[in-house]
Amino acid sequence: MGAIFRDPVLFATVLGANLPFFTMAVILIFTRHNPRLSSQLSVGSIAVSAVCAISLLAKLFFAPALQYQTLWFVSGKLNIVFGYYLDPLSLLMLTIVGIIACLVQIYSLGYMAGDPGYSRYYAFQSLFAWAMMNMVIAGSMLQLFIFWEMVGLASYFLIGFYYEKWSASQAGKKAFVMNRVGDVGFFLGLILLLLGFGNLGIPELNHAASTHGLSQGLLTASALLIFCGVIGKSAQFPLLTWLPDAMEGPTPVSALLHSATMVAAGVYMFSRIFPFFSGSHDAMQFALVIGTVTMLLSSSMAMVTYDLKQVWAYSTVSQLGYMVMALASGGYFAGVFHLTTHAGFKALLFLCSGIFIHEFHTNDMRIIGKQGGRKLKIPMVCITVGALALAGVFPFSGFFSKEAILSVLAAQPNKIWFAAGLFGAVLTAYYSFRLIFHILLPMGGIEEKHHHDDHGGSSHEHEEEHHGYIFWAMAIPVMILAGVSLVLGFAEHPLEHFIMRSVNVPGELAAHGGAALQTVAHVAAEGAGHAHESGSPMLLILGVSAGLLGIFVAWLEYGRKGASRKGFLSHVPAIWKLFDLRWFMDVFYRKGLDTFMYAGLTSLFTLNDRRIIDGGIDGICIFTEGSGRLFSFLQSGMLQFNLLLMVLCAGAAVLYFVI
Amino acid sequence: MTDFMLFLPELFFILGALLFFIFSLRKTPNPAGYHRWAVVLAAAGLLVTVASSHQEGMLFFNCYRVDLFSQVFKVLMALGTIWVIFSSGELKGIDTRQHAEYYFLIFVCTLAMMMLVSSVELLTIYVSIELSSYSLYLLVPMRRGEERYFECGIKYFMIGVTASGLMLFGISLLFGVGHTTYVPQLIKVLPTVISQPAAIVGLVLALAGFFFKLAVFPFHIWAPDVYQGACNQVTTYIATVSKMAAAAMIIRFAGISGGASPAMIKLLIVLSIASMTFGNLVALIQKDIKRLLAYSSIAHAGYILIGILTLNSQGYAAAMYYAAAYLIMNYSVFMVIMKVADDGHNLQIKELAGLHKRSPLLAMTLMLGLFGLAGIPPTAGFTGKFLVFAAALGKGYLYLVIIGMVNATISLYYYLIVFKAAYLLKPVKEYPPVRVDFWTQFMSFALVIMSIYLGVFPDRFLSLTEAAARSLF
Amino acid sequence: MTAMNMAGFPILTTILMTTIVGLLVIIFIPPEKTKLIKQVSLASASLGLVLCLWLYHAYDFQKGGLQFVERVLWVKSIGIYWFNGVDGINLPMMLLTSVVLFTGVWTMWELEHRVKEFFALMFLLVAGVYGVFMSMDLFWIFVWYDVSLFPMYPLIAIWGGTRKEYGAMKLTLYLLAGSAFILPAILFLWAKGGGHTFDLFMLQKIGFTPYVQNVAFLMLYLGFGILAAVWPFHTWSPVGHVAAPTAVSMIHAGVLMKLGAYGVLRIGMTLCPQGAVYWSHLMALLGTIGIIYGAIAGLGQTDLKYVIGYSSVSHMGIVGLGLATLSVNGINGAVFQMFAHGIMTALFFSSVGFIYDRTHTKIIPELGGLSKTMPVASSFFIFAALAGIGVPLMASFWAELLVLTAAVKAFPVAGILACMGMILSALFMLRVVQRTFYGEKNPRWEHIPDVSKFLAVPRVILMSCILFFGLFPKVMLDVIQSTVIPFVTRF
Amino acid sequence: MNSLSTYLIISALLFSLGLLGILQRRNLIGMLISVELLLNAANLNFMAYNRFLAPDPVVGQVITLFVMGLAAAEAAIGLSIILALYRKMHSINIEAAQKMKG
Amino acid sequence: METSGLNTILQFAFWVTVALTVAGAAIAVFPRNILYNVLGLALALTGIAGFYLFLGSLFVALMQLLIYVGAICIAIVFAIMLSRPLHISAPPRPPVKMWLSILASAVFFVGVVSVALKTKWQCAAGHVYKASQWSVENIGNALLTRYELVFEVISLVLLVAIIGAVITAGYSRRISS
Repeated sequence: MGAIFRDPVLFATVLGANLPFFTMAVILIFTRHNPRLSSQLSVGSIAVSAVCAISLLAKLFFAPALQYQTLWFVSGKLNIVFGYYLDPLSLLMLTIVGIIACLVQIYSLGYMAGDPGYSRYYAFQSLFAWAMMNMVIAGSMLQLFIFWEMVGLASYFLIGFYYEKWSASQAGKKAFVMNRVGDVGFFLGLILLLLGFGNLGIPELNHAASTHGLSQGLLTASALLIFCGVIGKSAQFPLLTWLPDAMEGPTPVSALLHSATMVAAGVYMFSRIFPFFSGSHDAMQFALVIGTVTMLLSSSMAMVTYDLKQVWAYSTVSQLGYMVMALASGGYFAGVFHLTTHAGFKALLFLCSGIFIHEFHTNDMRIIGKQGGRKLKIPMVCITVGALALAGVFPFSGFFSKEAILSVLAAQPNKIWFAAGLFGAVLTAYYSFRLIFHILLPMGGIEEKHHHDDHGGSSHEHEEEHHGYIFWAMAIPVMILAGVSLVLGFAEHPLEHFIMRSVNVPGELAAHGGAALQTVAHVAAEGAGHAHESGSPMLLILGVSAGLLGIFVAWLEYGRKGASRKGFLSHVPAIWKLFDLRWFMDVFYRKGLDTFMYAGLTSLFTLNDRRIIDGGIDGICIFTEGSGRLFSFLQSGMLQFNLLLMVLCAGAAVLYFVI
Repeated sequence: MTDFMLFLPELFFILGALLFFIFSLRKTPNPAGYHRWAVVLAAAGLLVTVASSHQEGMLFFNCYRVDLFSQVFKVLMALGTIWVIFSSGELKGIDTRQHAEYYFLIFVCTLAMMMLVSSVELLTIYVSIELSSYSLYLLVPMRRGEERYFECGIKYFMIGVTASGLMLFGISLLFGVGHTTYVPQLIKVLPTVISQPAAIVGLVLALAGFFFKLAVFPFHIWAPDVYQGACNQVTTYIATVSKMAAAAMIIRFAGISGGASPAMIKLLIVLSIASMTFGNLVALIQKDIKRLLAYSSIAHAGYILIGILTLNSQGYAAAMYYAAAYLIMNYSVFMVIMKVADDGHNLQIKELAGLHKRSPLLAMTLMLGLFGLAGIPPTAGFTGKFLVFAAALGKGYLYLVIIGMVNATISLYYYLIVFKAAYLLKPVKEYPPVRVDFWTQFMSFALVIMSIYLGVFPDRFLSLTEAAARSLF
Repeated sequence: MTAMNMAGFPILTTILMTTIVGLLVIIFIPPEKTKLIKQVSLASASLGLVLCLWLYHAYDFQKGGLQFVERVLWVKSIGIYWFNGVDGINLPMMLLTSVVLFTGVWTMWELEHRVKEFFALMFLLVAGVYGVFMSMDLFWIFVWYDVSLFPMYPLIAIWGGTRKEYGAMKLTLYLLAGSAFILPAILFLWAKGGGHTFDLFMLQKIGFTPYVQNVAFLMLYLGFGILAAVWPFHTWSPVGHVAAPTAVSMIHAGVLMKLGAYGVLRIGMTLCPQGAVYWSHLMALLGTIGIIYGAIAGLGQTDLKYVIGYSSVSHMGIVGLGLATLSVNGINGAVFQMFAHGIMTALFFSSVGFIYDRTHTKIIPELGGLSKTMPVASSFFIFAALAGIGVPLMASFWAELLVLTAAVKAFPVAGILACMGMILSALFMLRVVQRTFYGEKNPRWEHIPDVSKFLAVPRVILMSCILFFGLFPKVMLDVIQSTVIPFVTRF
Repeated sequence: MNSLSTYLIISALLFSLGLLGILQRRNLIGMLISVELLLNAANLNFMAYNRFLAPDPVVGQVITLFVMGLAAAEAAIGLSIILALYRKMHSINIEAAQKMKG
Repeated sequence: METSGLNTILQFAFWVTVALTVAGAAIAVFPRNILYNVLGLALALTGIAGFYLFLGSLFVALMQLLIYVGAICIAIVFAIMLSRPLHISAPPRPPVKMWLSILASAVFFVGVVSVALKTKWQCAAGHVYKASQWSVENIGNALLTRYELVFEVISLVLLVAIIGAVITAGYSRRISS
């Protein structure tokens, strides 16, 4: 215990990571009935966490990776170690998480004001922040898994926050269960590693994989299994459908979950043990395929929906696919960088959408547009900034990270991945600007009917005042994020330096981490190097033009005067339907679950229990009692019959002994 | 003088019998007075029996052996007798004019059984068993008022005399093959001639009489009707005291073969399994509680046989333990029945409804008794079963023990039904409250404590029965 | 290890006596004084809890082995000993028992119907449970085992719910049918061990032949397996739990079911290690089937208690699988899972019991939206559900981790299938939570009060237990392990 | 005539006839008569063993005598029970006594 | 002594006794008229008394006649007269019961006969057939020594039987007197 207070770094880590947990406990137990206090507590604690994270980043920016660990328990030959691993990646991620969570909580002060579950909301937010931060700095895969699950749990509560709504609770359940499916794979992978390798420490794993301390078979198998976790958490194909449904949660929750935290956790985990993954070529190849498929599929879905949040949800999935593609093709930094920038602009997009939704009480982009969405200047500007970043337009942050990814992809021997990446970029730009144009240039102009008109005088003013507080609580985080999106891209090189720096760092972890990071550096440098050498300008042009092409198509269809405001896909209803219904994946799952599980196994097993097992037992009982009735026939009351029985038995006994 | 002392318990019971014979000659009956006398006499008889329980010696030209084995059973029988007599305060089932004869016959029967357990000569054994049987033949049809149950008297008689005919025939074969009527000599002779059919058949047929007493399948057929048809007190007597004598005699007789005949053991195993299974299965469908207990007694005869058929002292000790436990728990149940049905009618199970409210103490006694019969620890019934099964497994009869345990599970069902009636069911009509006097309360507590004490602290009594079993040889 | 240690204070007997004395005192209190009866019950339960906590604290896991031994010759001729002691396997079980008893008594504070008999029977039951856990003599283990089973009948049949008499009879007969195999097996081992001792450790020194071990182990496994709800002997669990009253369900599912697994471990695996090896595939198979089957069958249930009953089947399957691995981790996990599941399921039943007391229904479609009217009660249930899913940092997660790790190693296919159970359990727990607590507020339950502070205490205690051992599994695993490591060397 | 087995066979025959009577006579007194045959068969056995095998010829005779006495007592009891049954049921047939069953 | 002639006569008498006894037993069992049965029983008992004579015990034979034929048969006749069973019409015998009883008896008969034939009967070491040992005196001796207890008990048996018979038959002494 004493060590925590002696070591400021450790103290900051422990405090920052765990303060939200205590906040949650305090809120749930004590301040449940005082929403104001609850929210203040929560925001305060997450702010402290964010500060801790930033200061850690600052303090350790040039320091070697740090590892704290303690033996949590021993069972047999199994040593379960808990600890923190502070290296550039985790510090970066910790900072991102801290900041985004903090911003979202501030935003929620406005967005959630007046909600009956205000305290509960903040309790879960704190829980989520706690789980996420601990996951990020986890020192071992098992610890990572534990908090990974906790993240899932917190997201379950947050997604299903409006539990009176059936669809919300359904979405929460779906998210949790689908995550679980992936997690089981993850879990099995961990067990496999535990049995085959005996240690789940992250540096050790990375080291062992790169120095061939692990057999190839075990490596591939466990890597594939662990990748299942990524599939689940980061909503990769085929487990991607929970994410759009998860939009049932409050918008800030979506922002939090789908920008930097929960869904990014999968990608984070991928990059966390990237050297380990890169030890297995097959696993990487598999991940690449999955990432590509996911990206294309979800982009296609985003093209047809009119729901604001759905668009961003699909977009998140597709961007995650991008990141997985990047990582899977060796672009360690590209993936992490895109994760970083994406965290910024996706949070921005969601939060802006949240303002629209809060204002217009609808998710439909067409209605928002008609009702004058563009009149809300700040969010309108910001959302455009976000969309530009998403589309990869210079100088927004998305441009840089997307370029990095494309260059990595281009370095792949098979150019199909690069083509897919480009195509994805086109689609991304298309659907994001489809949305922007819908709001900015609605069909038939704005209907001049303000929804506040029917409110009375004084209450109106009061509302305005209140509105102001609420509005600014939401607007300030948005503006901050917009600013970040603008400038973050230019931090590429320092960041790259930071992330890839550790190669030459001597230190206590050099033995473990050094080699691992060398590999990272090697692989990444190889990828990037190829890209830069092979045709940097060419790539640049291609990337930018892809984005612009998408925007142009969107403008043609939605933006220009007299545009039909119908997507080109509406000409092919079958495909529209296909996209709209998420490639029938949900239908497939639902049907499968209904027919195979509920109608099939469950009723079969229930029937088996009732009829065969219970029936058998009851049958035994009935048989026993029946044989009682049968035997009572021997006691028929007829004296001579009884005597006959007696004499026959005696006679038989006599005969038995004689013969 | 010492001879006289050895015979003291029997003499005491003869005295009691004579006293009631004199009472029976009086013109005006005095049931309450008879009861008081009977209780005092039986209590004194118990004391005398206990006092002479450690005596040993031979009487009547070696026809009569007083040893620990016989004395333990005599104490048990005296105990059972005082209990039955204690419960005879309201002897509504028997005409008041016949109370003196009732006590007379009870005393004679106990006397006969005491003589039975001490007899070591075939004719003495036969005469004793006939004397006790005749007393019971007469006690059973004494019941007043229930015409429909009268037939049980003739059934009991007919089956009894047939069984005794078989027994006599068996004894004659034993006499023929062993040339002697002394049991100790037979024990020496028989193992040498056990390969002769006459020896083993004689033994089996001779056992028939005792099987009849103990209600072992297939000589059980009287039990349900007699239990149901006799008046409650007589049923209690048959169910408790007479079983002790039968168990004792089977132990004594089964040992004669000296374990030299595997076929005989097989036969005993078959009979034991048949008794347990038949008794338990048919008991499942009973409504009349006494009839149910009759079937349960058939099953318990099977359990006792398990101990006996090991043919070693451990098994005999276990069987004795079981018999004693059976006495206690069976009497617990019957005492409750007699109290609840104090007008002497036949209790149906459903009439026990709400007993836990009408008399919590009796309900608890009933519960403990039923648990004991079902073999639920920590009652004596459980420990008895455990010991019996242990003895059987000591001989390697695993399947027999499994069958026994399955049977115990089956039996649990009907005991639970009785228990359910007492504790769960709401009475369909208003039953009169149960009057519980001080002595009944005392007896309830005593029974509960005895049952649990024997179950939890079996060591002392077990070593006693072991010593008794060793004294057999 | 089995040295005479009568000089010390007989703490174990004292723990046992807290229940028996409580029982006797209750018997002599007039039935009208319900308040006094409850107070006496709570006092004696808390005394037991305190003593068990002390015991847990005082147990020296560095030294390991059997401690606090009390050993007196009880019956000379066949070698029965009053032989009690605790080691790492039964110590957590003792603690579990005391916690569940304490919370169970507290939970039943509002009982008004035949209070005296209820608490008397409950203490009888718990006396049996304590006895089984602390005894190291086969005779006493069996005696206490039966003592603990029997009171279930009146407890369910008098105070139960749905189809109580049927459920009570079925459960009692079913469970006691199990003892029809246990007793012969015990006696069989006794007889094969020379017939002069029931002392577990003296018998352990006798090397039984493989045949004896195989036969005896199978019988013990079948007999105890019924109580542990091993598939296909699990159907009493849902039916019985549906019928039972709250505290009884708590104790039954929380503690009594563990007796089954404990018996297999304590008697079967101790005395018949080779038998355990011989039948380990069967155990693994049935355990895995139990995990999957319980979860899937639980999906279709409409009665809250049915659901929990099936979840118990699933969770006890994990215990069975853990035992089947015959490895340190597997058995560690199994024992830990027994503890964790005990606490968790007690919390489950206490929440369901509360809901049932207030709404008089436990049919899921009739409920719904309860979170609105009774948030605290709902959160208890949801917490338990999460523990049941195996969310990390709750006690059962560690247990599952250990068991599955061992299982994947020992029986890869079974282990992987068992992992699938994690998905299914999440699916069915959340389904229940959703349908019961989420959704529109149901006007029918509008005026139902939430859990009072007083009644929340036992639930909070259970919750904190789950969390504490989830956060600090070392506290328990060190203890368990101290015994398990030497234990597995014989396989 | 002087062989043991002749007597034994005769006694077996008497015994079996007695059993047959017990088993199929419906008249209760008829059954009682058959019971007497059983006892006599056993007596005959005793006497035969006495004559041919036993060391002390008194034993068998005494047994036979006592069995006679017992038989008399038994007959008295049996007949009285039968008479009582007759007074209640107005029949001495076995059918009068088969209501209790199950 | 013409032993052979006497032997022949004795032989003949023996077989006549056998025939009488078996016939008597059959009459005691088969006819449906209860009076015939009693007479048959008396005949059989007399035959058995004859066997006792053949076996050398005059005393027992006399006792047989006295107690059995004299007392028991007369008691049975009285009972028959008291219960007037003659007026009761007998329903036909069910054949199944008949055959089953015959089967049971036959099984028993076969069993017992084979016991008698299969057993190697051995004489006791001290067995010598001496008429002097069969004297009434010896019997009296035995009764008062070895069978003293039984002798006492049998009186109790008879007492029980008398009291029992009286109360069971329903004639309470207190009413009749």
